[in-house]
Amino acid sequence: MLKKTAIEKISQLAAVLMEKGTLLAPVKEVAGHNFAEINDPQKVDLNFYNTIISPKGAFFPPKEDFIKYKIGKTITEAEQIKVDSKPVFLFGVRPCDVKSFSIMDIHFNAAGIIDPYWSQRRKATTIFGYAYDLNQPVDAADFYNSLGIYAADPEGSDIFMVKKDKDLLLKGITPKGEELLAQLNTLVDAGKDDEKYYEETLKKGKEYKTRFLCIDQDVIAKKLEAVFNNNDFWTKVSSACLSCGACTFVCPNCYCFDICDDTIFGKGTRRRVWDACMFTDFTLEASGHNPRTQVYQRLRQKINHKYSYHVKKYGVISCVGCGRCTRSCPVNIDIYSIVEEALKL
Amino acid sequence: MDFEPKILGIACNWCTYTGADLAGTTRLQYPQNVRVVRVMCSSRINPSFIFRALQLGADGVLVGGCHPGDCHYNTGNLYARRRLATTKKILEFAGIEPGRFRVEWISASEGNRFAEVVEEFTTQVKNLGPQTKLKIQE
Amino acid sequence: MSRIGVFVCHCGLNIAKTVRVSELAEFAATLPDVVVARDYKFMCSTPGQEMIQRDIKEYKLDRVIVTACSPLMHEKTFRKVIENAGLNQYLLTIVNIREQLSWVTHDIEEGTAKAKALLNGAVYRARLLAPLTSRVIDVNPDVLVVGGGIAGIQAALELANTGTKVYLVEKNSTIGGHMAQFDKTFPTLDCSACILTPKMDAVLQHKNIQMLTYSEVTEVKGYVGNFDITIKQKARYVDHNKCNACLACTEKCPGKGVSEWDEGLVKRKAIYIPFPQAVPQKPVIDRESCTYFIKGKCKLCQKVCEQKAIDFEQQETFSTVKVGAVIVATGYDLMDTKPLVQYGYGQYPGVYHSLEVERLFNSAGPTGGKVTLRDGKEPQSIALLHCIGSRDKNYCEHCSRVCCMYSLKFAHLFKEKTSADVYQFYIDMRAAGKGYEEFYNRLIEEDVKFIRGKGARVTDSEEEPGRLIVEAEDTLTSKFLRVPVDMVVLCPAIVPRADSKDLARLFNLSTDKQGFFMERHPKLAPLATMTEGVFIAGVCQSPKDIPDTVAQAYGAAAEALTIVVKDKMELDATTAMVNPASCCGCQNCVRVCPYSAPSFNVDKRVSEINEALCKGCGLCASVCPTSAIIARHFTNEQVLAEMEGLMEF
Amino acid sequence: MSQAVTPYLEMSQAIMDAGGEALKKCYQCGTCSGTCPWTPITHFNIRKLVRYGQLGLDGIEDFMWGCSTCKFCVDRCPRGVELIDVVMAIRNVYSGGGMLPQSLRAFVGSMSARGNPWSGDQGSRNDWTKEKYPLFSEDKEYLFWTCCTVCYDPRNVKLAKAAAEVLNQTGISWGLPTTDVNCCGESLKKVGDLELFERLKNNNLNFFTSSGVSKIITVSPHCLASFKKDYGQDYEVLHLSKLIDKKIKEGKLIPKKDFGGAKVTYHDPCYLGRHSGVYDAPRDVLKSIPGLEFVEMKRSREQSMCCGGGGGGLWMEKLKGERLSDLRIEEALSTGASILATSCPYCITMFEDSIRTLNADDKISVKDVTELVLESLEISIDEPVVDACSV
Amino acid sequence: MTDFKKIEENLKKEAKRLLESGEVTVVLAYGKGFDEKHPMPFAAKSVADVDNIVFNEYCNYNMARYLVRYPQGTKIAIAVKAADSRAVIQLIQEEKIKKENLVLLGIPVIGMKNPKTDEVIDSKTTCGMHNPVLYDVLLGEEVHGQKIVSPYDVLAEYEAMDKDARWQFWKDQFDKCIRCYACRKACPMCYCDPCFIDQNKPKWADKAPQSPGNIMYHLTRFHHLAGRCIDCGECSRACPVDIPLYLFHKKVAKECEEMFNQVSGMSIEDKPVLVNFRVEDSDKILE
Repeated sequence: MLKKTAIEKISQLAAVLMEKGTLLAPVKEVAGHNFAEINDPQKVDLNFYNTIISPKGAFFPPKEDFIKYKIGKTITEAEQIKVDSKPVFLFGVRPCDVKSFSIMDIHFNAAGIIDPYWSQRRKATTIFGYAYDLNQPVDAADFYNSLGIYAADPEGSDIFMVKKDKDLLLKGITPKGEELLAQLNTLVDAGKDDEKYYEETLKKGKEYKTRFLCIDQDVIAKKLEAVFNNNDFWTKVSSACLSCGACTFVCPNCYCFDICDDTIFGKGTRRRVWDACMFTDFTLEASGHNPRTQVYQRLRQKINHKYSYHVKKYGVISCVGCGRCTRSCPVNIDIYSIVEEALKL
Repeated sequence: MDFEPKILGIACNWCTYTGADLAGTTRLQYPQNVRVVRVMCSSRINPSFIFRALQLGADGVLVGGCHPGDCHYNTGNLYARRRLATTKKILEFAGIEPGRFRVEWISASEGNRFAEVVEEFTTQVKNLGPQTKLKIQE
Repeated sequence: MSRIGVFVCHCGLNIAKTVRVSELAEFAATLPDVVVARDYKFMCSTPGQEMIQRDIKEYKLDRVIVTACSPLMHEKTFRKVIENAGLNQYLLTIVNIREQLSWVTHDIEEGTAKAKALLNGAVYRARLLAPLTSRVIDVNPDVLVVGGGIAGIQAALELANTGTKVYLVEKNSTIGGHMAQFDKTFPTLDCSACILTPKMDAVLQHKNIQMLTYSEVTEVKGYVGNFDITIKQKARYVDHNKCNACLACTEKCPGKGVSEWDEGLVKRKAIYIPFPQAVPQKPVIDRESCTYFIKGKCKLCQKVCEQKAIDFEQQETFSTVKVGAVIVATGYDLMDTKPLVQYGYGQYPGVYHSLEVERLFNSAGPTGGKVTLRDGKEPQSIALLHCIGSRDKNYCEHCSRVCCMYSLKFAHLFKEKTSADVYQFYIDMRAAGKGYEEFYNRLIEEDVKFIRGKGARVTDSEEEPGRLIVEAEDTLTSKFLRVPVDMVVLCPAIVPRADSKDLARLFNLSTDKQGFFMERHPKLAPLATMTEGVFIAGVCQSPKDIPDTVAQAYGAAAEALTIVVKDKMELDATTAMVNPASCCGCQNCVRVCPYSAPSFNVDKRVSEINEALCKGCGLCASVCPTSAIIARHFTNEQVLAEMEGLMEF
Repeated sequence: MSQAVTPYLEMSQAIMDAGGEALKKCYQCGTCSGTCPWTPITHFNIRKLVRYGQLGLDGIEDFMWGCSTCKFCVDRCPRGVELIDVVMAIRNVYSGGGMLPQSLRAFVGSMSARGNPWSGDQGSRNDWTKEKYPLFSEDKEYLFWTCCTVCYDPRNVKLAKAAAEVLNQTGISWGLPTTDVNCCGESLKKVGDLELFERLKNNNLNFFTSSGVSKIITVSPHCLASFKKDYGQDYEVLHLSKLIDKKIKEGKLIPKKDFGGAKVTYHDPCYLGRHSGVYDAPRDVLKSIPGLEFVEMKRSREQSMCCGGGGGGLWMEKLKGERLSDLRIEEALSTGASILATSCPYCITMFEDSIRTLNADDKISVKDVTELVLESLEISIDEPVVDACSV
Repeated sequence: MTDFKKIEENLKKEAKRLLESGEVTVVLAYGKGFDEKHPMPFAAKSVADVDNIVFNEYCNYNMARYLVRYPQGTKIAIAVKAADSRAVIQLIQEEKIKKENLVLLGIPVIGMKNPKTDEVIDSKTTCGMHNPVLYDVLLGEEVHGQKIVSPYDVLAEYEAMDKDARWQFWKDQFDKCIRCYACRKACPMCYCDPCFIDQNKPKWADKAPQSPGNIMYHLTRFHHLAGRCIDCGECSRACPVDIPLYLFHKKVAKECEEMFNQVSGMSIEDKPVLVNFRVEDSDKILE
């Protein structure tokens, strides 16, 4: 089933989705676009390349409250905070980001490690994938092709969207998506040429080339392992690194977090917040010992984790090549270039 | 009901705290909105104390130290003057009413001055109403 | 988890009147970590103290909160109490609900509510307190006495007699102070010199006293037990080691200066001793009036000096003494009465101030003890005007305390030495002292006219040129009086020394509104100051008479002894320390510390604090951007927690 | 009859409530009464007044009108008692009870009915101008505030005209108030009628606000002190003598006429001197006039004598021998001066009276400093000013 | 207009000379990035590294940030533009580095650009100076004749705001903060390790990216940088969510300048204003 709507009427679609549940969609901010919960349907803006921060926050928000507690004289009362199970529509996710969700599932939604917050949100969410605009140039930082992802790849989406001139074509991919599409009465049925355009776009997506690294993840993983002790190399590639958390916070696949208690007047919240392996205190131990005091150690950890350890442990690189870390890096460190350098060694 | 502001006072041990005691021994009457923390010197006051006090819901913060030149530690209050003045400018530019933060030099013999300042400041803060901007909402 | 005991004091009704103390204790019992909370009539009494100690043992308390009067009052008392019960003294928290609460409100609702907030703050803070160990330091056994008046002399002698080495610093060229200017002392009318000069001589002779006249303290470093004090010896231009006090120089000297000692009533030589009984009996040269220093030649004194003691090249010198304690006894000045134009001082020659009159009575004074006016005539009628600048909001609010009595003394001496009529213009006669009222009665019988009404104006008489008219209302008859007199004696306010502010700064003393040095507590520590190891005696603390001054001098000597008699002493443990793991090496602490306690360890790239030098102000902790400096007992966590507790309710 | 009295503390409280709070501070030292110019010559005793007030004793009404609010006692009081406030409060409390003396009834009545103390018609306030001088409008810098006394009292109208002419010479832009205004109310307040004072004040404030007044020049020090202290507004108020002094120093006014060695002495009006702290400006003006020999009286500046006209004194009958102005004229005469200069219409009125009763017209004349300046500028107000070009 | 190529040549030449002669062991400059628009901070440690040096209008980095990474005594040459040189001066004042260990390669430049927006960087977001304050070698012609614009002009609009509107403005800005700490890491003056906000004893604020903690972090940081910020604008350019931190820093700098009559990073003789005092400082500053 292929449906369509004029892009200028996108707010009508947004309004309908807002009635059915929570709508998360790109909105324009000063610095660029980001996903946000939509309160005003007019705010939805599909005129973007990709968001600054990845949509992982839809399932793994920067701050997740677990428990509210009150320290009493004899007992401390605590109450667990439940996830709202209202339907969520995550609208306008680029194919590489859609892919990232399945990698993140390994950590939050795989057998043995079911994170209730992640999994419940995943279940409640319908993902509207959105093909890159093939008429626009590829951003120089992107390299998702290296990870086997293409610009118009519907895999993982419940509904996949393709922009056709002034229209938006929507295709149900999963039964959940199909079902939803059928209910969205602001959409009209697409015509034959739309069908054709949609299919052609998926095909043309493969020709829409990003930078390309190496298709064999095991080669990369082994190489990185081999150069682990090459301190000169790591020092050199990290010499510009500021050790801030910008790259990890925008990354769709970074999942590290910290758990902290915030108490005021004896009442408090235990919550999970994003953490970053680039921070000095990330590995600070209670004893005061810190195994990674140097910038190069932290950057090496970050790259190895994504491209080496993750491959060995889970069989997949923990990166989708979206280019966000490169774009957000205050000093233009390019993770692709570092891996490329390593491969040359 | 009348709004009764909660004001955090931070007083140096040697001058303002002693002056506040003197106000008591001379049985001056003044509003009871100020709750005083004693520190050894006004220079002990970290600017973040002020920010934190406002976050904790203080409607105003009153800092008291020795008169410049009379610091028990010679020069502590001269540093404090610069540091707290800067704090005040920061609060002001952040959009916090500057009237919520006041630094006064009150010597150990100025019990009446202490009472006067508390009275004045309490009225001033009362007129500004509750401080909601920085206060952490539970 | 802490085990906190809360002890709420009623202080009789002082607190209980405006704070519901039992409700406060009940409230305390509801707070987390508080295992026992009680209220009691007088917590500082023996039963109160025993109650605390009993509870510490019974409830295994590890923190004690006493909710009572100001910590400045009884913190030390209660620290001892818990220490004797086996608890570290720094685990005590005092909540001040008397001076800063019950005494400053009438409203029991308001009082109780605020008391709860304050107590809550203390509980928050108490949880984070840590036991601290006091530092033990060596104590220097010597004492410095600043000021060589009767207070300084008495204190120095007392100390010296116990075997203590004393440095006595006096800024004039002789010791003796104001008392040496007087002729008689009230109320006994005994001769001032007869009492004082033997004491001055005893100072000179005492092997344990090093007298430093014509000297001033210029720098004070160190702390209780270990003061390093720099003293400036002003240039005397006379080598006192060589001088044999023949005083031939003073006879030959052609220079003329104004005699400070005689309050400017006469001239003196440029090389001089202030008065014949001066100690030391050795002259100094006053640059301002010395012909050689003015014109470049003369040196007559040098020519007559057989000892070759005159040294025009002499320079001021600086020396440092190390002492364990200091007594400040710097005395007073009289207020300048010229701004009070209505009394005509400086305008009419017949108007005198009290110190001038003291010199007129003195047989060693400018008139040889005869009471004559500036024109040499004996006054026929004299008015004494009380409270000139004293008890006056426009000048000095305080009562100068001795004027009533010395005015009576003056009246007696006037009656004795002249045939003049004597009028006293007073507001209230204050004669509270042993034998004082009796003295007042005696003067009434001597037919002195007491006029209850403050002198309003002194003007010259149009009818009798040269005479003065004192105008005042006799408030007892409501009559406006115009009293013709020949001499008017003003009793000006007693004020702190002109340079007392500088001295206060040197020794870190607090001053009161008028500038007198403040005692730590008017009743509990009347001679101690806010600076450990520095004590005050005499009029520099507030106006008082000679008996009180001498009593204070004895007291201050005893206070100083309590410090220097031991060779070690404990210092407060509330110093700062650096947590090297958090130090970023910015060196802010090094830059700001007034005592140079922090230093930068270049190898480790972190700051370190010498705790012996640290006075615990906490400045370094607040300028430390990484919170690496821990101001013990006032740590960031403790202050933040207290703030949180205070703001909760 | 029993001589015993009982303190009447309710009365004492009433006085404190009416603004005499300072009563409490007094310790009866007698500095005020010893300083007061009235004590030597009348039975008025300011200390006793305070004492009676402290205890609320009867008999206070017999002497409470004696004070001329010269402020000498306030300046001297060691306890900082605002004695004038006490006097006002006592008068307020007792006159509220109908104890106003006969001579002040006309004064208060005129104030109430006509808004001025001289029973003049309110509409004819500006009649003296003969429409020669401009009214204030917003484009003008200064409002020239004419005291009621200079508007209605024939002697002082001369002062009004002199002031207007001198102002014209200074080059500033100025205007007069319309006839909507009324007396500043200063004396009325001192007499204790605080309620009526409020009415007068508010009426004047209405005029100031509606016409955009920000700077005011006064000819009377009483208006000056009232605007500054009693009106509770932040106007820039300037006494004419200060303006003249400034303009002479700037060279905008140049006194020309030589007085040929005439001796002049200066009387400090209490409200210009002690109340407002202006001592030098009028003296400097006098000293800038050619050929005037300036001599001081014995009591001058901060210690100046009072003329007796303040605090309602101008409208009260005083017996011969109980007039301060008489004593002051004698003091002026003793300096040998032929001109007694001053800067206050009240002082002028008081002194003119005294000169008449002392028969001293041939020895001394009273002039406002402004009048002397005008004379020295060689401008006459008696005839129309002739245009210089047409001569 | 600045001749970027010429400066690049001079930079390479000087770097080569200094490394070859052994005068320095590190040259802190700019190197090639993954494309021309994205150059990177670069530390050349050998003559071979010099080839990698570039200079173009996107080389905004304040290389002073990297100085404190090297052990004391390391001889370093550093490329400094105007604000960068002020950072070096400020670090010398704070005794973090010593002038004798440094060779300052001064770059006078006009027309640097923000790669995100392609806007020219001027006094709106930085101190707007063109010539280095302190240098040993000058790599180009000094810029003169430019209109002098106060770096504080941009504040007028915010200073004129009603306090409630200004509060709302800043609250919205700080609410965006994701606590990635790029601002403090990009800042040449933020050399604290650990930063106060990372501490648990005391815990100054919560770690979660939400209003109270964000405000505490930023306000305290503004105070820590008061009188030290040299207005290079790095914090704002580093910020992934574009919080205009430079505005607040400018305001604090302006106030400090008015109160203490000293501009940060202009003279190595100065002492940082907040660890200094003058007895004659006025109490008016507290009003």
